Amino acid sequence: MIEINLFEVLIVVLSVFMIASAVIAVWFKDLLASVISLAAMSLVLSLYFYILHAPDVAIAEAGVGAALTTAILIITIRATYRMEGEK
Amino acid sequence: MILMMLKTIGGFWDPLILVLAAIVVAIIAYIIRAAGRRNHKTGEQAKPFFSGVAEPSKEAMHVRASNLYWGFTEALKGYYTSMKKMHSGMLNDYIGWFVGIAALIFVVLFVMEVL
Amino acid sequence: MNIMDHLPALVIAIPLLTAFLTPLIDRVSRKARNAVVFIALALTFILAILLVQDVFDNGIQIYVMGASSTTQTIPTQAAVPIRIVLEIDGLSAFMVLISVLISLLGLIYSFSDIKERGGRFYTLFLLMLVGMLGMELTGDLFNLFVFLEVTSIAAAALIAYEFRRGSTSEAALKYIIISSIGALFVLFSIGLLYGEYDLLNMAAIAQAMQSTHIDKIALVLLFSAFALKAGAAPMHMWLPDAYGEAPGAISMVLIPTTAASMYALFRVCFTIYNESLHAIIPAVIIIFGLLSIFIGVTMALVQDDIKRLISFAAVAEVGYILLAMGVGLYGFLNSEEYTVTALRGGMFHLFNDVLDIGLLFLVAGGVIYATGERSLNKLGGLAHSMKYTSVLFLVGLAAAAGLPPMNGFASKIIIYESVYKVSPILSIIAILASIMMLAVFIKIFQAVFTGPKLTECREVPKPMLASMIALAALIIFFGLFPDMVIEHLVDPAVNALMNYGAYIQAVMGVGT
Amino acid sequence: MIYNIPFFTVVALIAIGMYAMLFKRNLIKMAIGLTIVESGVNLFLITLGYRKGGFAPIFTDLPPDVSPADIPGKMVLPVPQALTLTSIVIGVAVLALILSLAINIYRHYGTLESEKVRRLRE
Repeated sequence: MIEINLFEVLIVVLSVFMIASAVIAVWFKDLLASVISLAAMSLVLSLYFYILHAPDVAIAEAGVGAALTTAILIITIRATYRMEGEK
Repeated sequence: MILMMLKTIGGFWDPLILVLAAIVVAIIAYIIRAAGRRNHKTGEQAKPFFSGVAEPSKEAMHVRASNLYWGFTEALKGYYTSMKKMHSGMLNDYIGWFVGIAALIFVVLFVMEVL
Repeated sequence: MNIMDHLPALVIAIPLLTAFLTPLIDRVSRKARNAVVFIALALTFILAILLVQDVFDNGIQIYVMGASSTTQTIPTQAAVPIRIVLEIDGLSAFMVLISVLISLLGLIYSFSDIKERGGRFYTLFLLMLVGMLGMELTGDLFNLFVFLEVTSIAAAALIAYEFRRGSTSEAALKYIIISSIGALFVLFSIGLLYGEYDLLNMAAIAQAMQSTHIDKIALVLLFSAFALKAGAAPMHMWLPDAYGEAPGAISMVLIPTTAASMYALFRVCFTIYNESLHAIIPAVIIIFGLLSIFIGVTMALVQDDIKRLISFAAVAEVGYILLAMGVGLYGFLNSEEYTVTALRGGMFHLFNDVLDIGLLFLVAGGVIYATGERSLNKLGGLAHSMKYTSVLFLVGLAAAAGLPPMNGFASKIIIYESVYKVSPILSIIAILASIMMLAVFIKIFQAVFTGPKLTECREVPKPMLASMIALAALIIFFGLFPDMVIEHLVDPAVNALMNYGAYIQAVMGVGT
Repeated sequence: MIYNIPFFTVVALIAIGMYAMLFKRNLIKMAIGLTIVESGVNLFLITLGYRKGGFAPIFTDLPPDVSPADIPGKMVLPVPQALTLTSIVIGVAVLALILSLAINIYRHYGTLESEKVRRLRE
């Protein structure tokens, strides 16, 4: 009987999620989609911080990293253009 | 006045001596110049002669900056072509040089360790 | 409370507070804003001179933030320094003097150069000074990173200040992206060092340094990041863009920011890693130096933009400093006798580089101010209408190209001689490049100042002339009395570089 | 072994971000790459401070069975967390500056592809 530790499962799952969303953020030609993917990565990172016992950093990352970063990136994409390599 | 000097490995460097020497040379040059003839002719004779062709205006004859070292850059054309390729102005290349140099130092440092 | 005890904190705090006060005063009156900024910077200058005097007379100064006494580095309950420590030795003092002096002159120049909406300009200007001073005064690696970022952000915003020309934004974007990657490298290596030693204080890390593999990885990252920020070829491409596009005096004030990164490089090599430094690093610095000299000079020869040309010459000057410091570091690790001479040449040339290239940038800024034209091909005959500026340019030309009896020659001859001890080829290349540097500046002089009157213009305003004349006076003074400058300014910095034990001891107490 | 996974994640994130900065031509994509590298470095700092079986460094929020006397060995290191907070804030400031510069570049150049944004070269 293998003992399953919630912490170990979580870090594996979160790592996979983070790397996957980072790859998607770089891979997508649609900048809006890749920004959303980046926001997902930041959110997972904030969860990661939480399970690594850094709750204050997790709050900062969720607020600043996930929300504010996404907002300014979307504003920039609205002011410029959406598809990579278009112009 | 005591001349101060900067001691270097091979000797010394004293700018004040140089300034004094320059002043002496300037005085000598002035004396020689003052001894020259004063009845120098001006007018028609002072103009340059271009095989009878009219002299272009001074504005047209000013050598512009990019023509100044034309021969030099022409002789080193190969070098400058590669340099222009290196300074491509692309941000990706700037980052590439940085990461590449860091990786190179890294490799050299750890190869030295093994050898 | 004795004000002298709090000098290190005040030197950073006064410009920082004024920076955020400036936009408020700007709403009231433009004259009042100029006066406040000038008074604050002059006060900083005076305090910095007092601090430098104190350091040169009494040795290393320590300032601990948040402790019961400003000199208690190690708290009573702990064994290592955990508070924010400002540590000022001869090298820091030397760099602080350069930064504050150049900023003051740049500020005077900017009063007439920057016309519209200046409030933000002065805020960023003071923040950039704060960043430089913080980098030079701090004794803490993480603070170094924070101030590095402050400097980068302020500098990038200043480079893009003339945002109506699109190329300024391009240069600023390249600068900020490149420097934030460098800064992330620095942060990563701070993490590596912290993970290994649980320390952030530079003196404490230097004492604990064991030269393991992790230390070597951290060294490579720190070294390459600071070399990038110092503008060493072949990672110099951001430098001509940034210097060339920055407005007026900012090009000049950017030189001390690169010098601050150079300071960080030397601090890492000489103090933190000291004798356990890997033997390949001096060779790498020498190669960087040679490449910078060569690429800088040859590329400067073909430039058509006046500021971009001087920027490439600045790359070459960085190369001379790196060459001398690399030779000095080599000698330092192998206890050679020419070490002091090489380091002396390098540090003296650092000061001379800031002055000479700074003056040339100011003259170039004056030419652009008077004519509105940057291209060398369209300018000509400015000496007819800008007599003072032309003479000042000649002074800068002679100094930067290393013509005797200017200061550039005094430092270069020390560099040639010390470099010759390692390898004659190095000094031959350095001398040839110096001759080519003269050709480079002759190009500007011939194209811009001599010849028939092609451009109508007027002499630059008095504040601009005043700061140029002050720089030229300093250059001539440094040129005529190099021994005095070396004895009173450069030698304390060189001693501080060599004597890393004192730096460690000042923080860690008895026993190194 | 399992506790090394965060470090592998760090390496992967930095590699992905660096790939984006080196090979993607779009400036906004490069900014995204920079953010990914920065996330990797932040994660690295937090992971450094983590200790197995430790708890969050909040003094008033200790588990009831722990006395303040044996905190030092049990608490997650607080210093890297402070560093990370600073680094997050700096990162957003840098990103905002980059993006505002990018908008200005788009106004003047009409494009954000790095092979076209190069008036400054040679």
